[in-house]
Amino acid sequence: MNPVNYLYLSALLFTIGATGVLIRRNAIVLFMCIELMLNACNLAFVTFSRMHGSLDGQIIAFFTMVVAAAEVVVGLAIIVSLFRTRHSASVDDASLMKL
Amino acid sequence: MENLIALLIAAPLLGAAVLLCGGRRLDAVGHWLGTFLAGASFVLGAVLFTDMLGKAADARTVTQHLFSWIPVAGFQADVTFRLDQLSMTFVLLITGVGSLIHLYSIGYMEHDERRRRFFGYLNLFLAAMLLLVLADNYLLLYVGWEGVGLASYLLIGFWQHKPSAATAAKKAFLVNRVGDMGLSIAIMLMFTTFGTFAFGPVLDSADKVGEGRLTAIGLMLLLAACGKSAQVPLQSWLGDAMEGPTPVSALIHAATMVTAGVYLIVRSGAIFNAAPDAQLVVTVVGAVTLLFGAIVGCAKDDIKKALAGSTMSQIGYMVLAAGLGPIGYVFAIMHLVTHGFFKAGLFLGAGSVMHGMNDEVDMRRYGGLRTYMPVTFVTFGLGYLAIVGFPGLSGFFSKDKIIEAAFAKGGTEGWILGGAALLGAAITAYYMTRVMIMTFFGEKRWQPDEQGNEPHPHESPGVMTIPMIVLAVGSVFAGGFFSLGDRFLHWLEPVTGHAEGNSPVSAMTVTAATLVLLVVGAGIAYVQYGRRPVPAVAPRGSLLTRVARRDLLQDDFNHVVLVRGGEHLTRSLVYVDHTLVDGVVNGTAASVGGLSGRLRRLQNGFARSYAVSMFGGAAVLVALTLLMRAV
Amino acid sequence: MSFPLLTATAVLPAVGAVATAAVPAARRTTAKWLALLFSLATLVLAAVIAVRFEPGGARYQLAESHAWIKDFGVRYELGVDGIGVALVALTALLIPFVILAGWHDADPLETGSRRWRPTQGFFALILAVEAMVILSFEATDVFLFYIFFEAMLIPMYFLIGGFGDRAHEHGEQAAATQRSYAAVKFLLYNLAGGLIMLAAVIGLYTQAGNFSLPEIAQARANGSLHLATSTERWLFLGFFFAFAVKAPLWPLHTWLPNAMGEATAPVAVLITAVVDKVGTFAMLRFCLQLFPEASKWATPAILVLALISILYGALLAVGQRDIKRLVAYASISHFGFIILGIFAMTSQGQSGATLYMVNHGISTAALMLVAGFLISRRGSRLIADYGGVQKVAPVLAGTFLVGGLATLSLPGLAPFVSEFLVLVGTFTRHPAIGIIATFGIVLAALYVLVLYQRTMTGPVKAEVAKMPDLRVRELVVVAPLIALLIFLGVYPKPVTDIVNPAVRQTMSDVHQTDPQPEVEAAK
Amino acid sequence: MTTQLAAYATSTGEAFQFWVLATVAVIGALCTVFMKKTVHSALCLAGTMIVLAVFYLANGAYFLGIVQIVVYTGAIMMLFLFVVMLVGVTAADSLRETIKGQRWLALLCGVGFGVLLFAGIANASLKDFAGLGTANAHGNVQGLAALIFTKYVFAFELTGALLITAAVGAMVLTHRERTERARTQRELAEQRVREGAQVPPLPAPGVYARHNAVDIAGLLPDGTPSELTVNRTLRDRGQIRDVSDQALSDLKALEQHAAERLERAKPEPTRKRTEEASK
Repeated sequence: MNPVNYLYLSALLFTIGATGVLIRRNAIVLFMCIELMLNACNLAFVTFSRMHGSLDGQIIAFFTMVVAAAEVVVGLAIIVSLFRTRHSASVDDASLMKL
Repeated sequence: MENLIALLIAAPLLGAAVLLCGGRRLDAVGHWLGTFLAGASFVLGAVLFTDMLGKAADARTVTQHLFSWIPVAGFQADVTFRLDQLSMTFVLLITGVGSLIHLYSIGYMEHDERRRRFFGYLNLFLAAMLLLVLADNYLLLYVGWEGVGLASYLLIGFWQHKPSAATAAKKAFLVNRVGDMGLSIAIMLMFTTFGTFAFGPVLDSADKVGEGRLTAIGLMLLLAACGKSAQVPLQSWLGDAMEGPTPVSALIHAATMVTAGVYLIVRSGAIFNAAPDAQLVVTVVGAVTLLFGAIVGCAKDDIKKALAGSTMSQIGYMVLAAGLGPIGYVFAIMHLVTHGFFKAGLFLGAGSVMHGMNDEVDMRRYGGLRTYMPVTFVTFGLGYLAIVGFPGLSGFFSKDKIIEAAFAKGGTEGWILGGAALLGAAITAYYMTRVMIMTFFGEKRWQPDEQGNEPHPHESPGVMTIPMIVLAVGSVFAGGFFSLGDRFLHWLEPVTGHAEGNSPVSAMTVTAATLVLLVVGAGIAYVQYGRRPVPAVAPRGSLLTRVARRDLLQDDFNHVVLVRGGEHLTRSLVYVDHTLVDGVVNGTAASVGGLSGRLRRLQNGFARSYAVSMFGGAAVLVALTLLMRAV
Repeated sequence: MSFPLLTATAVLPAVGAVATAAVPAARRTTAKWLALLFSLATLVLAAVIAVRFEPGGARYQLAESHAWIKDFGVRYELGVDGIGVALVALTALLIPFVILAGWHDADPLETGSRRWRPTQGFFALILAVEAMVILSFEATDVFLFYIFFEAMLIPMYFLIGGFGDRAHEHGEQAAATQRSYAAVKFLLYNLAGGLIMLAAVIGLYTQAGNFSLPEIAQARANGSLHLATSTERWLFLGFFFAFAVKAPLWPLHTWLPNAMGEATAPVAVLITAVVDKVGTFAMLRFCLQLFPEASKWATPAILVLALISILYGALLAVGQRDIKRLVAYASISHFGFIILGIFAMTSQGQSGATLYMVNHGISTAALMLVAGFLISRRGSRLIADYGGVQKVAPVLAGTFLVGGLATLSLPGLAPFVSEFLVLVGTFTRHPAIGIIATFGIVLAALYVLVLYQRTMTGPVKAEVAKMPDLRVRELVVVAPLIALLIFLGVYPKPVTDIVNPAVRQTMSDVHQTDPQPEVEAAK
Repeated sequence: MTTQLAAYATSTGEAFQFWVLATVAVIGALCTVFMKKTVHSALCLAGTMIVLAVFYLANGAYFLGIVQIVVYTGAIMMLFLFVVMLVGVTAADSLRETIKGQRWLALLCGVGFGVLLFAGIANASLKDFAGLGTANAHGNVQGLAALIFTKYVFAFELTGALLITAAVGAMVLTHRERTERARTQRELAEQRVREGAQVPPLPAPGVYARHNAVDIAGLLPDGTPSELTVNRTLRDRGQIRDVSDQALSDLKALEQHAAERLERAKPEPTRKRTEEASK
């Protein structure tokens, strides 16, 4: 098997995640979709690392994870505080930012 | 001695400044101060005159250079005064008649709370008029020219609370502005032609320039003269100008300012001499105006307006004479001076009558005043005899000369112009006799004014009658004094030049014809107004009468064509500015606003919607990257 | 190194602006006196400049030059020629009068409010405008000029939008709406012009490599900087457009009546007598010097536009019902004369135009400020609301008349000299245009006299019967302006002496000589 | 052995593993997106992540594979679950689209983007495979450590700062500052009396011991449920379980049953009628 298949898988997962972001309204699911996209990227990085024979790709994936963790922490905190005020986790309810 | 010229102007200018800025403290003495400064100017003029008489005839021109006014590259305007025989004549006329009218005004304006201001304006007028006649270049003359216009504006509108006075003042200024436009274009033409506009260089080198250019300059100067001297087609303001106090009408609108046009033409004689076409137009304008004014004068019941028509007509004589070239210049000025005397006298007389009649101006409400106002009657009567050309009096000499000169022009033109002048003389006799009879003879037709005050006609105080007497003396003797031995001719000839025309009719014939027509004109008036009672309300009259009462429809024409047209033009332009010019801009703004309103709908506030566009954008970027690599 | 006089002249009002703004809310009167003091000190400095300027000397005098943004060759370069001196002097001269005339215009409506500080702001903004205008008259670096040309819009915007007449025929709310409309219109017009100019400035930089006016002009003159014909024309148009908006030239004029109508009279004076002059000044200094060939190419079109401005502005002035808008349209007409004089390409025209800028500043200030005093008494801008003022307030009416007569260019008053020079200068090269422009003087008489007649003469209207005459403060504002109008009308030589050499050099920049008279007149 | 696993040529075993697990991963991802309940989505995502961890291992990224399981799947997903619980575990998300055209645009963009990605990968020249043999020679963790603490040390430090900031940020976001003095019990009591609020203790929830009965409203004497008896959070979430109908019908059934047993009542007429109809 050609390892390029990993890349195809990564692309597929990324696309699914992105579509999910666009379709779902629940902020938590939305976040999960973003995680999915990040993971898809990580897979690509790891695959590239293998292709190029250097560990830099894995380092990037590692950093991605850290950043994702930070993002999840902040993002979930936002969701919680949103839920407190609006009693809803739907991103469509927070649509006041318009003219 | 020539260093004193500036003082001639400075004295009344000082008076104007002090009186206008001085405030109420000067109310008590203001009129005496103004009169004193006018008189001082006259005395100074007399001193300069005697000095001038002591010099040789061709060495009498003196100039005084004060300072460089507007120096820009080739454009050099200086404040320089020039005193020659022509200017001197005017200086004496202006300051002399001016001083008398100042004196008269002390009495006439006695009850006006703004008398100080009135004298300030009068002094301002004297200064401007002196500047006009003393200037050594056309631009400085222009300053005086507009200066007298301003003074005239202020004085016509002196009783500003009367809307008619304010309107008349505005009209006078505006019509004059049209004439001023001519003067400024003439100056610009001179500058491009000669590179200067000082009298000396321009007049000396006028013969070096093509006739077309000179004709253009001449016509522009004529336009200016028409405005200032109330000649057709710019005559319409003079009748309305009678809204001003009567001394103003006497000084400005009879004796001095309105004759400035004649001065301008005579002063620019060298230009006109070399431009026969322009000269012809000048004579035509003069002839038309002298008939026009005379006809209007016949129909007016307002004593001042009748006299205004007469003024217009008499100035028409002067312009006609000035248009005749060297054969007429001297007589134009001579008639100007004698006219200054008798017309000022007539106006002062009219003022005296009004003074006694509760400011009534309608002659149909006068009548039989000769016994109540003997001095006024006598002085007015002498002025009347002078203007109609009674043999031996001023008008006889000066007007006859003009009629002779008109015939002397020669050819068909000579006959037509001479005929017009003769006809004018007859009409003059008619309308002046009419004024005389309606005012001083016949039965009393006095009526109470709006407040119900019965008029109690009385003779005016001495301060008013003395100037009238002096002017009457001038009206009687000035003509004879000037004509005996051709004194005036020899006096002015060095400046204006003189030529004898060869008239197809003899001088005696002209004089005889004039006298016959005088008798005919006066006789008709006597039959119409002396033999029959004068109706207190004007009858409807013939078509000609009605048209003449309306100033031969000039105002109606102006109103329909200029005022209405102008109103429509400005109104439509305001509309255009608002809707079109501004509309384009506002429309652009509105369309941008509309577009952003549409685009705003994309900004629906849903984060997911924004995410779609972001994602789509990312997709497009990827596609572009791929495409670029493929290419 | 000598004392940086030019910088000081601009810095002084700027410091004054900061100082005035810093005055505590309760000390309003202190702020006013402080502003007046600084403006007078600036006037003194401007007078020193005028005295130290040598008309026969170098082109740009009292020059200062420091590197500023080295990477782009932007320099802090100041210098004045005769035209600059005249306009700096005009600006410094008018500001004290503007401040004095607007003494009570920005007093807070409810007494005792401590938080808001409108008074301080008003006077600080005026001084800020002064500083920027003076700097733009002094800058010889194109970029430096551009910065201040644009920056002065900001204080002007607040002055127009923030301070209007107290009374309005449709009430306070409508007044506020119209005011903000006028302010935004002013800003948008001028920003649009400025934006196009910025493009042209950058374009010029790409061609010339630096921003220094003297260097570029010299390089253009000796041929070391050659611009393609089309490039030069585009750059010229870019510059000219901005200046034509500011000037304003028909059909870019519509912001002016709105701005002048809604602003208070002193601010209106600031707009038309000071700020707008930067536009015409810049035409003379930048358009002609930097792009002589393109200027000549565009001359016919510009002359026609100027002619339209003259007649159109005058005709619209006749049709106005609002005193301030009438003066605004009159100003449009006068700016037409100025532009006509500049592009007539004759010494008389350009000297006349420069003189016109000075004279128009003074005469409009006189007329507009008196009009402002009148409006503040009656609380209406409509001409129809007045009548017979002459009877109750003769001094006010008299000064108003003098201002009006100056506006219609009566000989003996200053504007006549400049207007006649412009007309003569135009006539010698383009007789037809000169003659048509002369109609402007008739129309000027019409709108001034109609205005005077309707407001000042006739029967006294009930609403004006109690109107007080000019107060001492107001007389102090008007009397010097009138004295100046008369002095410069009788003896304009001090100004022409300063201006003439600069005009001579500008004429040689555009390779023009005056037309010669047809015949050599006998002396 | 480790070097071989990461070598250029993939083994058949890896291929088999890939195809099976990739299928699982894709299904997991799709379920994440399309499951109605958040908890289900979270669980599916966790599955996908574990599969990815296996792929990391297969690709020679041993450290990352472990981290993926321990940190990601273990910690982050748990965090997700916590929040899901907090927000309401049973709240189902409606999949009905409310923004006009959003779904079609989203699908269009998604498909288009996917196609583009695939095309991009297919067009890329990815022929040479170096493998991680040399890079992992001294051990994967050592290799990573060597890079992190030399080449990427600044980035590493920055991520530390980022994490701290995120932690502080989360605290700030969720923390509610007390802005006024805490009121004493007396004051609270007085306020309640003054406002006319419920003064005595709230009634207890229903006592049917068939669920975690806190979400079941207690019944008033007339048999209708009283919302006051349920915790407010549950009320806000709309998670009150109304069992009143059931209770009433149960009661009715009980009574009927008792009546039948005691033969006190006649059989129900309706039932009789249906029986007749069926005949």
